[in-house]
Amino acid sequence: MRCITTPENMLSPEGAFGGNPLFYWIYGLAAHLVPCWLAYVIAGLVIMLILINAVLLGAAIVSWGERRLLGRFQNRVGPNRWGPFGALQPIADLTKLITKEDIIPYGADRLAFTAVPVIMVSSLLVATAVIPFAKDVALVDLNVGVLFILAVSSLTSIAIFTAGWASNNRYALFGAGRAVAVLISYEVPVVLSLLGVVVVAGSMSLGDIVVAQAVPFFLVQPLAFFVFLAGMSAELNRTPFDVAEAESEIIAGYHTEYSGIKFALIQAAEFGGALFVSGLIATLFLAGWAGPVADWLGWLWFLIKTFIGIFLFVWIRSTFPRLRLDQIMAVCWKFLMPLSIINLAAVVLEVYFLRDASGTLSTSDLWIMAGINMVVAVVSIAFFGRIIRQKIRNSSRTMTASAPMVRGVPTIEVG
Amino acid sequence: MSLESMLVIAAVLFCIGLYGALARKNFIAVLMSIELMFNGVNLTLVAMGRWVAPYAVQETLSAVLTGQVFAVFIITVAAAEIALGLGIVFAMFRTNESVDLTDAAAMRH
Amino acid sequence: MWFEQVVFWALAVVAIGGAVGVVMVRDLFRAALLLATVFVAVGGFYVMMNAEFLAVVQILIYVGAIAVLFIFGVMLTRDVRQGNTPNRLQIPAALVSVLLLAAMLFTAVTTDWTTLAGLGLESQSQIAQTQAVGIPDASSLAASGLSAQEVESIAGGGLADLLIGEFVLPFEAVSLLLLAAAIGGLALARGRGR
Amino acid sequence: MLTEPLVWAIFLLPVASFLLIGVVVRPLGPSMAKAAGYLTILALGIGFVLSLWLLRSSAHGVVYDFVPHLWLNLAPGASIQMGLLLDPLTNVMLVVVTGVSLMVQIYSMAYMDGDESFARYYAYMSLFSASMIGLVLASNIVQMYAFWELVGLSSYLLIGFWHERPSAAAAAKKAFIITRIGDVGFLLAIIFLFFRADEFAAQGLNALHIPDIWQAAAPLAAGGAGIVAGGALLWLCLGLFAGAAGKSGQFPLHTWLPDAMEGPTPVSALIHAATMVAAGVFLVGRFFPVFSESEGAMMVVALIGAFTAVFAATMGLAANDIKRVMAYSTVSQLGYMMAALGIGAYNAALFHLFTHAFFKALLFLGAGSVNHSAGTFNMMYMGGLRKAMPFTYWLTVIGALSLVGIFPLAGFWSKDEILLEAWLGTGAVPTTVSLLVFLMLLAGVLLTAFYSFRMVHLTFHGEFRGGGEQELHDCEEAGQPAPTGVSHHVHLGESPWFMVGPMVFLGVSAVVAGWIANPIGVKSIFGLIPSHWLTEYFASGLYDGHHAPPFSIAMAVISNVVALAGIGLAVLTYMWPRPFTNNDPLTKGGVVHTLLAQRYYLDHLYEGLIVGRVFYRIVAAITDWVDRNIVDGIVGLVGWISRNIGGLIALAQNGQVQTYPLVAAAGGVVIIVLYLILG
Repeated sequence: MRCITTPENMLSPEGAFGGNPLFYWIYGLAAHLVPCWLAYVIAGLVIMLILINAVLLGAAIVSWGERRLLGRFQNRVGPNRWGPFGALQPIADLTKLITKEDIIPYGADRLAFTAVPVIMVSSLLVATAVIPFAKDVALVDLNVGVLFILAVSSLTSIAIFTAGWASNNRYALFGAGRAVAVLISYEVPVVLSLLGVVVVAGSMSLGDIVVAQAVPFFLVQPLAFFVFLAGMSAELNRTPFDVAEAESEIIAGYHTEYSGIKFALIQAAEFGGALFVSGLIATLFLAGWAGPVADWLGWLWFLIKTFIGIFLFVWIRSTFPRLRLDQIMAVCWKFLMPLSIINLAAVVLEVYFLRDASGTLSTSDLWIMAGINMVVAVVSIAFFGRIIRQKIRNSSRTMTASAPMVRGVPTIEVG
Repeated sequence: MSLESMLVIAAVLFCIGLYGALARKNFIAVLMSIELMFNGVNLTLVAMGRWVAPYAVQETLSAVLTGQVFAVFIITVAAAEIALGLGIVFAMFRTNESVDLTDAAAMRH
Repeated sequence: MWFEQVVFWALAVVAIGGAVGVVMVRDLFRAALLLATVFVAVGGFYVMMNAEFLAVVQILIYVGAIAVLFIFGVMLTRDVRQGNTPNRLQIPAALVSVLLLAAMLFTAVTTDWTTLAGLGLESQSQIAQTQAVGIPDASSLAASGLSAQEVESIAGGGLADLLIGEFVLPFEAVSLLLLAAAIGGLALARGRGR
Repeated sequence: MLTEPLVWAIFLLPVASFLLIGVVVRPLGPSMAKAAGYLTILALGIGFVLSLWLLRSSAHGVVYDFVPHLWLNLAPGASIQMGLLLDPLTNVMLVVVTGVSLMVQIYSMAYMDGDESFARYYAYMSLFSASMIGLVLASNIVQMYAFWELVGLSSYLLIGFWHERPSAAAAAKKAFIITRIGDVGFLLAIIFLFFRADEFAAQGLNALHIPDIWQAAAPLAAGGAGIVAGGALLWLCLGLFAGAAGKSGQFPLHTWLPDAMEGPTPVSALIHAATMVAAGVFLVGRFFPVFSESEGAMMVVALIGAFTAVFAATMGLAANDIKRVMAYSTVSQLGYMMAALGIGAYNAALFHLFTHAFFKALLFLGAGSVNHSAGTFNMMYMGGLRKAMPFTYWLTVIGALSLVGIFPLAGFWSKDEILLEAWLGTGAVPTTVSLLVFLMLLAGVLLTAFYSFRMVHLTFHGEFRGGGEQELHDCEEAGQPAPTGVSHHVHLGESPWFMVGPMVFLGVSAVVAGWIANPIGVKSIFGLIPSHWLTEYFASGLYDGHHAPPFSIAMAVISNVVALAGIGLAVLTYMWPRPFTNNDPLTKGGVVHTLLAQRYYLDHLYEGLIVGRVFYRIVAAITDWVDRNIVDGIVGLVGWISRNIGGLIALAQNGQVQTYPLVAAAGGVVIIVLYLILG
């Protein structure tokens, strides 16, 4: 490996792609044929290509899986015409969307309008880069991984806003305003719940967090898991927090005016987002690639856990009715926010008292924390749940006229 | 990439921001320009921390992070500034029906 | 290094071009988007200077929060399409800015900086910066020629240690400032009598 | 054995209650006002217990010597410290201050009930108690002075408590200004000490530390430092005495005290009878080792004290306001104490201070109780209250007998001791002076007896003469404003237990307090109080302790006969054979009565002549001219200049916010360029 340089350059293999064996393998292979920098670029591109395809293909599978699952939940069949169990349905959808006319509405800001799908998909892809799919297999294992994910996913809010603004359409703008308000608000409890995870793991690197989960964190910090799940449902604009694209109210929200391939990309970003968040839940709370046997099977465990996450989301979506915007805000600030603060405080105190001299926690410590936090979670959810239930009831009594609470049909029909 | 080149970029950012802050009518544009100036300053701080030798002065390795610490503070202050600045923008818009800084001269002598 | 130079100049072009755009473009909404671009580019500079944490914070706060606030602000006020017009001070402002730029560039280029590289400390400090936000791998630190005590001080947390150690007073002051700004912003935006 | 924090707690608890009331209770509004009272009572109750404990352990021989806390080093030999000077004087004063204060606070719970500024009242009371305790505890003369002024301030606030009444506001101002005249002397004394600091430093002493000052005044022969002596010592003492005279209402600075009765009655009882006015006596007692080195100063103190004792008593004869009678009586009794200090009877003076605090507070509280039912303070409208309020009556009689000095009440023992020492002479002043003092004090006893029982008769005997209702009616007819404390609120009956309870406590004290000194000199009382206990205890704090003379039956007989004669005169005049109806028989005194009733025209002299003529006509005219022409001229010129410059500068303030940073940036460019060129 004559090309590997000293750590002085952070873009060098050791600096950024620390420990990704796949990268080294391609890099070493290419370095025999081309100059070092080119080998480096080639290796990176190949990895990226794999990743992008994995994510987009995953998004397609999710779109099919979700519709099938929803169908089962609602006692119907779901897509079943094209391919076995309708599994080729996404391809049909995509073909249809690509061949459709790509309309840009009159008076739209063409540049911004076009940029939106790109920003959305690329921010999703960039965020995916830090997720470890198996032991040491991530595109980058950043030491600020958690923060990185938050930062990159916060780009979505700008994209949504731009979509709403550039469409030159009232409904789109309303949808964008709602979506951004929800995004910004739910960012706070989500970050606070992630802080608890970071405190216990002692690192912001996703790889380290997985390693730290001798006991999966959904047991150690049930509150954080709960808040994260709820917060992420909201950030993905999924039921019960999907006012931003509630088609019974504002057509389809910020992507009302999008059609053709742009619409396809936005949908890809949404389903990819669900996939990504499920992967994140698997990594942060379900111990990621760590499994009962065989580290080299890590990718399998990871996949299983990811699909558990997706299943959870679909389950939630098919079970709960949609909330009104003010109720969503109330749930965020008056329910999830105190819960996440309680979780953080409890975790910090526990870590402070339980850690040993070198600042690490043993497995038994984690079990102790799990026990305490279970109790804390039950008590505080019961307490704040009571309060928020009263609030929502009281407010709906005064605002019944504009409260479409119940809804039977699935939200998204692709095509 | 070197200290000088980074300083040059920072200075250019700062001065573009300065021009914008001085020569734009729209309050929001002025605030944006001020953010550009902040970014120039932050770049300078980080670059100084990265290349110039506080380590030699303080003899502790963490001293190389001082520039970043200051940048963190500046980012925080910028966030606070924007929160207030936009508050003022809205207040001004409510009373003046415009956000033109040239019109906001009620405090002249 | 060649690759590094490419990235650097690309970022420089994006940053400066974006900055010029922010100031010059008439459409305020686009100006705000360009501002976000500049922020991202500056974040890229931070990455190149081994300040990953700061880069992430930059994206998180500037792009995720401040730019969004700006867009909100733009949308809630008038004249978005043609709003960004110059005032009467255009020429003196340009003059002063150019003079200041010249003076700063002159200073930056002619000063004889005492750099870490000149002191032979570059690699150590880089390790320190890179590892400052995570738990560093002690063996890799030791391999880069750092003393045990220095390894200890870095392993203690780097940036976090500084923030709530040496700089705890400004840290608290800034928290207070944020609180005050949040309340003040609320009070201002709520307006009178409501 | 108390620790230092516990001793500080005596002082800090009222401070805390003051702050709590001011910051927490008052903003909560009138519904929570009662809490203010309970807070103050709690703080003072704990303080009282701690003080008793302190006194007890000190009497059992524990010596408290805490190192003062340095606050400021002004110069070598002059450092301001915060310290505790716990000698017998302090310990006894602490018990008096906290005890009487506690009783008064409890009494006030009922007396001030329903006042809209209830919480403010207790805040002031806490402040006063804290500053009085601080004054008593102070080990440094500057520390003492600070609390001295704080006491003055809180007195001012409390006299003017009902500041919406012009007369109360005027009285508060008068009290503040007149005591301030005396305080100038005190301040000059401190400054004098400060300027002699280097001489103190040479001896390793601190010019502002009180025990060091004692040592500095003692001559070399007596083992002292001998730094101040002769004329300087005399002036130092006179300066201190001026401060004492101002606070204690000694002639000629006594005029504020009767006016101070505008404040609420409990305030009068606490501040203008038991504690603050005693601060002057305390000050002289505190510096007694200094005074005793200067015969001249002692003579001044003795003569002014004795003169005040008689002088104030004469004015008490003609006063009709019950509280004013008390006020003159207080001035008179303070004169006794001063005179006693002057002739060198240190322990007798402080003994009298101790007993006086109880019976005078009792009398004031009795006056308040009377006012509570009769609705007035004017004795001409009272009478016959004996049947309506038996407790108050008997307690007041006990207080009056104690004040007069009838065997075996508290006042008798202390007053008798003063008379005895004046008769015998202590060697501190020439015998002629002490004899003169004795005669004046004896005359004072007669007058005291007369006015005390005049007060008792007018208030409690005879027929009821209408109370506040009648007085308001009369005032209306005469077209005069009604005086303070008069109300339609007339309901003849005993006061609530919150008021009577503390009075009973004080009444018991007024009977038995004298026995604490065991003045007869029996071996011990109940095996607890040894012979001459209190006086010997006081003496133990001094370098050359003065010992009490043995009890003299002859002197006791003389003073009792004189006192009984005074009482008999009062009975003859007001009760028997003809009970008093409406006209005061004393008015037949003609010119003399007018002179007394007009308080020897001293107020007229002060206000009309000194203030009106000298200040208004001459001093004010000169300063007015200077102010108008020179000061105003300069100010006007400065204003003119800045206005015109400002006009020029204002042109730059065009309100365009961006021009300011533009100019600032241009300035920055100029600075950088200059730096690049020059540096």
